[in-house]
Amino acid sequence: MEFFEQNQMYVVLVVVLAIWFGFLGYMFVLDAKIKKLEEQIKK
Amino acid sequence: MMIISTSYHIFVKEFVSEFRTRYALNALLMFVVTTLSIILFSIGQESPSIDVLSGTLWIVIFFSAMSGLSRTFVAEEERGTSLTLRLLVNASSVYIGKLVYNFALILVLSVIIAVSYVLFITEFTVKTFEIFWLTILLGSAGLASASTILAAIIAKANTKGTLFPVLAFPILLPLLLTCINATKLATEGAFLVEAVKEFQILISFTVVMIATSFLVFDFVWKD
Amino acid sequence: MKTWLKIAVSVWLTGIIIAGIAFPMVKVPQTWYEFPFIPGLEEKARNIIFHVPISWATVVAFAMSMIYGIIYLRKKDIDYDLRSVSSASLGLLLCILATVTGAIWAKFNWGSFWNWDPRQTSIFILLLIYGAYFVLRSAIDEEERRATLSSVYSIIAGVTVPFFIFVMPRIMSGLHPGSLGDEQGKGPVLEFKMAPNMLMVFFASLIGFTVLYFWMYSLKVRQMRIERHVQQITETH
Amino acid sequence: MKKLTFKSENIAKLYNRRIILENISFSLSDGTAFAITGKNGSGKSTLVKILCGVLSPTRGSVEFSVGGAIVPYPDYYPHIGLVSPYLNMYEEFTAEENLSFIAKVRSLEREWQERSNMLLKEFGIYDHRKKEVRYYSSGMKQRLKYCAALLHQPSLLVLDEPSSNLDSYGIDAVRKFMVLQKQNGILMFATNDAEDLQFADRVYSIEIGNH
Repeated sequence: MEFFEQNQMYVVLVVVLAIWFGFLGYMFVLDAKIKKLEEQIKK
Repeated sequence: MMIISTSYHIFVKEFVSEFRTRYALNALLMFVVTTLSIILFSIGQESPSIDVLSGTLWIVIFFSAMSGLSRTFVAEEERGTSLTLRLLVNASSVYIGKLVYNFALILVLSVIIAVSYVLFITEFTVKTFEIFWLTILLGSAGLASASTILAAIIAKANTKGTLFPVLAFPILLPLLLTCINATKLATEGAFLVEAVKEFQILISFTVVMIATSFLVFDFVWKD
Repeated sequence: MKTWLKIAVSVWLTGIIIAGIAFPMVKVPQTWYEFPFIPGLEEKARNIIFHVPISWATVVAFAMSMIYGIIYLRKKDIDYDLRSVSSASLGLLLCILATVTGAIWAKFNWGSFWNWDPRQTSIFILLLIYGAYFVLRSAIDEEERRATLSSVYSIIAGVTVPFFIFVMPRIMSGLHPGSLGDEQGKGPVLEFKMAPNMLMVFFASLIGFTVLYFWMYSLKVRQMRIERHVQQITETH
Repeated sequence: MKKLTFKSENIAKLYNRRIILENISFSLSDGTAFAITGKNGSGKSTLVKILCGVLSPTRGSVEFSVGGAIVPYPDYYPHIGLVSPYLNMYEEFTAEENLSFIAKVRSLEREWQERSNMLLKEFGIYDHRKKEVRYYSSGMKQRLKYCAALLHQPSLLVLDEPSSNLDSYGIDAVRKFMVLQKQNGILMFATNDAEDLQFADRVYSIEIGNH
């Protein structure tokens, strides 16, 4: 925590990373759903 | 003025039916007694702040409303009488009848809760009774307005039990926070004019809720 | 969505991330790319470029979900329900992100992750509403009924949102800029006025994230449409 | 006698993406006894609910006109009497209270009391009128439903499975009112019973296999 107090720039990095991982996670879930659909269509 | 007379007959039917079966009333009174005694036990010798006490008062009212008001439409659906009712009257009359009945039920309940709260919890001293009773009255109206449409929604869902408080809490939160604030004002001995803003919020919440429900109730009822 | 728009929004947002992080902060800005240094906020002021647009997109997603709910009730076309859910599911993601980024910022500005500031409370309630919306949907088996009831719920929830704007400031003091708080809450944040160049980046980010939301939303809708179509085929055969 | 017409056009109902009913069209005028047949699960009860306006169709329209004036779709409930297994009476009320509630909510004229007593006698539950419905047998409940449906002298009487749950005495009473209804308005019933079908002027069969 002290590290972040002194290096404020990294707080911004954490915020941007949080958004990035959120979007990534959403993409992975969406990807998995579409993959499942593709398999269903093949059948 | 057909709609008023039909709504009135539905209200009377609800009332007599409740009186005969005591589905809600007995359970609710026990609920109130239990929660109040739990609060009394947990307070013990402590003297909690007035903020906490005003909050718990409305928590008790909220949860007893949740357990009582959810039955209005679920009971019709379970007994298979909702089809009968749908065939007899228009949706608006059903909504108004049930709304008024719910309001009466929750008003009686919250008055009972409020009186026993004032009597048994010595730390809870109300200085401005006008504000206190007006808050109870308007708060009950607000609770009934939102609960009626939500009860109609959950009556159509597959799992009914736990759904009601989950749906109702975020919607009723502005109402509850305002009620808690107004109750605090009453215990602080504020003048009636100081609570006008709170009452305005409570009244407009109720009006907006009833108007919106009135518009969408038909979709829920005829589904 | 047109391909050029997808490329444009990608480039656009990349530029915003670079600008938001790389533009130096100095006491007296001299050139167009220098942000002013605000005591108390310091480098954390850059968060505004990422946190606020996410919160904004949350509100857009919620409003879209409600509007499609209303259209569904009028037209009774299940496609509008698909749009409504897609928007709500994306809104839930954005709402979580807004809460998390806000909490991180709050930790280093106001001392703790959660302060029950009016706007924090509002976003928390929005989270509860979304949660309740999906709980309700999971509790109904039949498609048309699920669409109708969840539309009605989103309308009922939608009309209560303005009340929070009136109620919250009366109940609690605010820490966010612009809220009617007590003297202690004001601090450096209230005096915080954005410099014109920062304002530009901020609005560019607002537009960028809104377009990104629409892109992700259209992906989600397409996935749900195909899913429904596949179910329809497998059930009839 | 008022002139009645009842028309249904291309009614379809989808339930969870499955077609339950499709292309149901017919038109009726007064003095008709109309029977709907179809195997179990063919959607008879669903069609009956849609025609009575208590369930909305996915597609299609229903038109009901009384004396030349069209009554908009779900608002014609005052003209309809329905007996259906899905329709229950209030168990905590007596038969008399149930009927009085129905009469009041429907805002019937004062004579409803005589008619209610007449119906209770006809269906043989007059002696039990002061008993709460929860003590009734299923046959008695069924008879009470007929009293409730006939109380307001409906122009259109709709019966779902008319002779189910009834003994021969009850069936005779029902048949009597079916004949009466045919003379005074429209009678519609959903059944597979061969004896019931003899009362029908027209038979509409819901085909299976069109979905």
